[in-house]
Amino acid sequence: MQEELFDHQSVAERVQAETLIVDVDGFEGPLDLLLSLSRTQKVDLRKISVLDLAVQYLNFIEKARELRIELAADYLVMAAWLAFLKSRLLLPPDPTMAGPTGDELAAHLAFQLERLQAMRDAAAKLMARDRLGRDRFVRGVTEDVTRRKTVHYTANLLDLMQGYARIRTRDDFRPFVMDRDSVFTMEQALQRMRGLIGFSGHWTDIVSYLPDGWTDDPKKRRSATASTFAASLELAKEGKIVIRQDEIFSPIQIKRADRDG
Amino acid sequence: MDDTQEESLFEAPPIAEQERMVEAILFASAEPVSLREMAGRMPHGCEPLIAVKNIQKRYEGRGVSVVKVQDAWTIRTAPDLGFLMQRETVETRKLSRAAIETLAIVAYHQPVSRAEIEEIRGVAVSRGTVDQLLELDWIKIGRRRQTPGRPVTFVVTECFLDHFGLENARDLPGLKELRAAGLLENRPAPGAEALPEPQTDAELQENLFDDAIEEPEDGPLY
Amino acid sequence: MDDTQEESLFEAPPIAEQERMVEAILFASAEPVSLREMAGRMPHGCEPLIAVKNIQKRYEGRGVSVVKVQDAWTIRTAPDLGFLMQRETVETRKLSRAAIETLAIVAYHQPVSRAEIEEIRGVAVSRGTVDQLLELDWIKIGRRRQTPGRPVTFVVTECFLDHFGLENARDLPGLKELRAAGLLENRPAPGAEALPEPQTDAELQENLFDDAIEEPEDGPLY
Repeated sequence: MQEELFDHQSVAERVQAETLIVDVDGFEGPLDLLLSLSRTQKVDLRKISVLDLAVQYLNFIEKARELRIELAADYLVMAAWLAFLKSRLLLPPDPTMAGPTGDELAAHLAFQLERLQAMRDAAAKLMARDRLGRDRFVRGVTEDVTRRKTVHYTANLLDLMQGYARIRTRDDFRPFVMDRDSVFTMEQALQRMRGLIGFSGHWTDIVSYLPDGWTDDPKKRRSATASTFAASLELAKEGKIVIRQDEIFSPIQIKRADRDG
Repeated sequence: MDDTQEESLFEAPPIAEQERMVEAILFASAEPVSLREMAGRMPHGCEPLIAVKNIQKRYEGRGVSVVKVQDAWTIRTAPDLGFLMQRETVETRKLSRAAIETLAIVAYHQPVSRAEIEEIRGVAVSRGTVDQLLELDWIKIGRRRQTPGRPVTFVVTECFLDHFGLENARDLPGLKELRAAGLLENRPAPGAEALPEPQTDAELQENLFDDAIEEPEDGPLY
Repeated sequence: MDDTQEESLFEAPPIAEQERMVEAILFASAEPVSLREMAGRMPHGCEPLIAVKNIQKRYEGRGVSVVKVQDAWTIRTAPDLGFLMQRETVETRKLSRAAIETLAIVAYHQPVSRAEIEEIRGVAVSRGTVDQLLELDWIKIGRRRQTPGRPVTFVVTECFLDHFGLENARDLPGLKELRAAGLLENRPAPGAEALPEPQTDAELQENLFDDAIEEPEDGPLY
C-alpha cells in the first residue's frame, strides 16, 4: 500500500515527504501534521480528500517508525483514529453499526483542519497589523509632575493570584478554621444520639435527629446528616439501635434496640 | 484650579477650550484615557466626548492621530511614519508559533477555555504559552464558563487592542468572514460527547464579545 | 525605507509630509530632538527647521505647544493647562506583599475574621494592612461571626470586584487553574503525599478551595 503510494509520487513530492519525516519535531501535534500533509493535495481545504489524507498520514507514521523516530502518543492516537476512519470510509456502511458515519467523521476532520488553517491565517493577519512599538508609537514624554497628591496602590489579578498561591503552597492545604463552623462532628452526633435514643421506641426517620439550627444551611445540614448517620452506625454496632431502609434513597429509620430482641 | 472649578459650576468652558484640555490630557499620557477620566480632570460641565471627536478630526492625516481603544482615547503616531522611529522601536521577545496561534484563538473565539484552545489547535497548550500572553498583558482571565468544572476562560485585553490598533474586538481582521464561514463555531465531533461544552451555538454567539451577559448562578444542590 | 531614501536623493518629500514627520518624531521622542537628529532620521533633502517652525505655528494656542529647549525641540503641555495633570500626579505603588496576601485571603475565604486571616497567613496581620485595604475600599466589614467574642469578619467590596474585573468573588481562579497557569509550584503537599493519583490530589485541593469560598452547594464534609 505504502510502496504503491510512493510510486505515484513525483520526486519533488518524495523529497517533501522526506523532509516531513525529518522535521517531525517541528510539528505542533497531529492536526498540524495533517494540515501540512493536506497541502500536498494542492486543493482547497473544503475539497480535500480525507481518505487520501488518512492514507498519507498513516504512511507518514509508518515511515517515521521505519526510521525509528520516536513519535509522541497523540500522533499514534490520531493514527489509530484515522485507520478507523479509513475503514469506515472504504467499507460499505453497516446499518447495524451505531455512531456517526465515516462521512460525518471525515467532514468533521475537514472542518477542524479548515478552522485551524483559518486561525493561522487570522494570526498572520493580526501580526502583520501596524503594531505598537514597531509601526505606531506612544507619547515619549508623559507628564510627570512632582506634586504628588495621593498614593495610588495598584494590584492586579495576577498579583492577587500569586499572593494566594504563595500562601497556599507555603502551608499546604491545611483545613481552615472556618470549616469547623459548619462541621457537626461524629463525636457531637454520638453524644446527642446517646441522649435521645432511650426515648425512641418507634421507627423514626434519622433526619429528625438532626440538631436544631443545622437543618437550614445546606452545608451544615449535610455535615449533620452525615455525622448523625455515622453515629447511628456506631450505635447499631454497639447493639443500642437498629436501622432500616426500605429501598435505595428512601428514608433511613432507626429505633432503640430492645434488649431482649 | 479651585477657581476654575468654582467658576465652572456656573458655566462650562467653551468647546474650543475643552478641546485644548483634551489635547493636553491625551498628549500627557502614554496609555489610553477614558472619557470618565477626562471628565474627572476637566472642569465640571465639560463634554469630553464632543471635544475628543473634534480633536480626532483635527488630527486626521497628520503625523499623529487620535484613536479609540474600547472606551478610551489615545494619540499614536501614524503607522506610515514608523520608519522614523527606529530609536523608539521596542524589541519584543519573539513569540512562538504556539503563542501566536493561541493569541489568535483567544481573540477570535473569546471567551475561550483552555480545553477549547486545545481542541482547535489539536495539541496541548503549554503553560509557558499562556503565561507569556498573560505577561504581555494581551490576554486575561475572563469569566468562568457555566459548564461542568466551571473552567476559566481567556479574553483579550485593552492592551492587546491598543497594540494591534483595534478599537474593539469586533474589528478583528476577517472576523465577519470567519463567522459567516462557520469557522468560529464550537462544533462538537460527531458522536462524541467528550468535550464539556454543551453550549448551543446561539448561546455561544451571544457570548462572543459580549461582556455584559449575566450568567445564571449555580443553584444550590439541596 | 531604502526606497524612500533613494528617491529622496532626487526629490525631498513635500513640506506637508515633512511636517507630519517632525510631528511624529517630536511626539514619540522621550527627549527634545535637535534639528540635526531630525535631519538624520528624515529622508535626505528634508528641511526640519522649516517643518518644525510650521508645526510650532500650527500648535499655537492649542493644548500643547512646540517649544525649543536649547538647540532641541519638544512638545509640552500648554502652561495654563498644568492643572489638568493634577490627577495624573498620583503615585502608583504596588500593594505590599502583606496587603496582597491579606486581600487574597479575604477574597478567597470571605467572610473571614482577622484571626482566621492570621491562621491562614501564619503571621500576624498588622492593623495598618487592614486599614489600608479598608481605605482603598477593597474590603469592608461584614457580619459578626456568631462565635465567642463575636469577631467582625471582612468581605470584599463592589469596588474590589470592579478593580480586578470580576463579576463576583467566585470567578476567582481556583487552585487547579493557578497551577495550570504556573502560579503554583508542583511541589506535592506534605499531607497529600499518600494520595496515589496527582489527579486526586488536585481535585482534593480544588474541593478544599471551593469549600472555602462559602459556596452554598456541595463541598466535602471533612
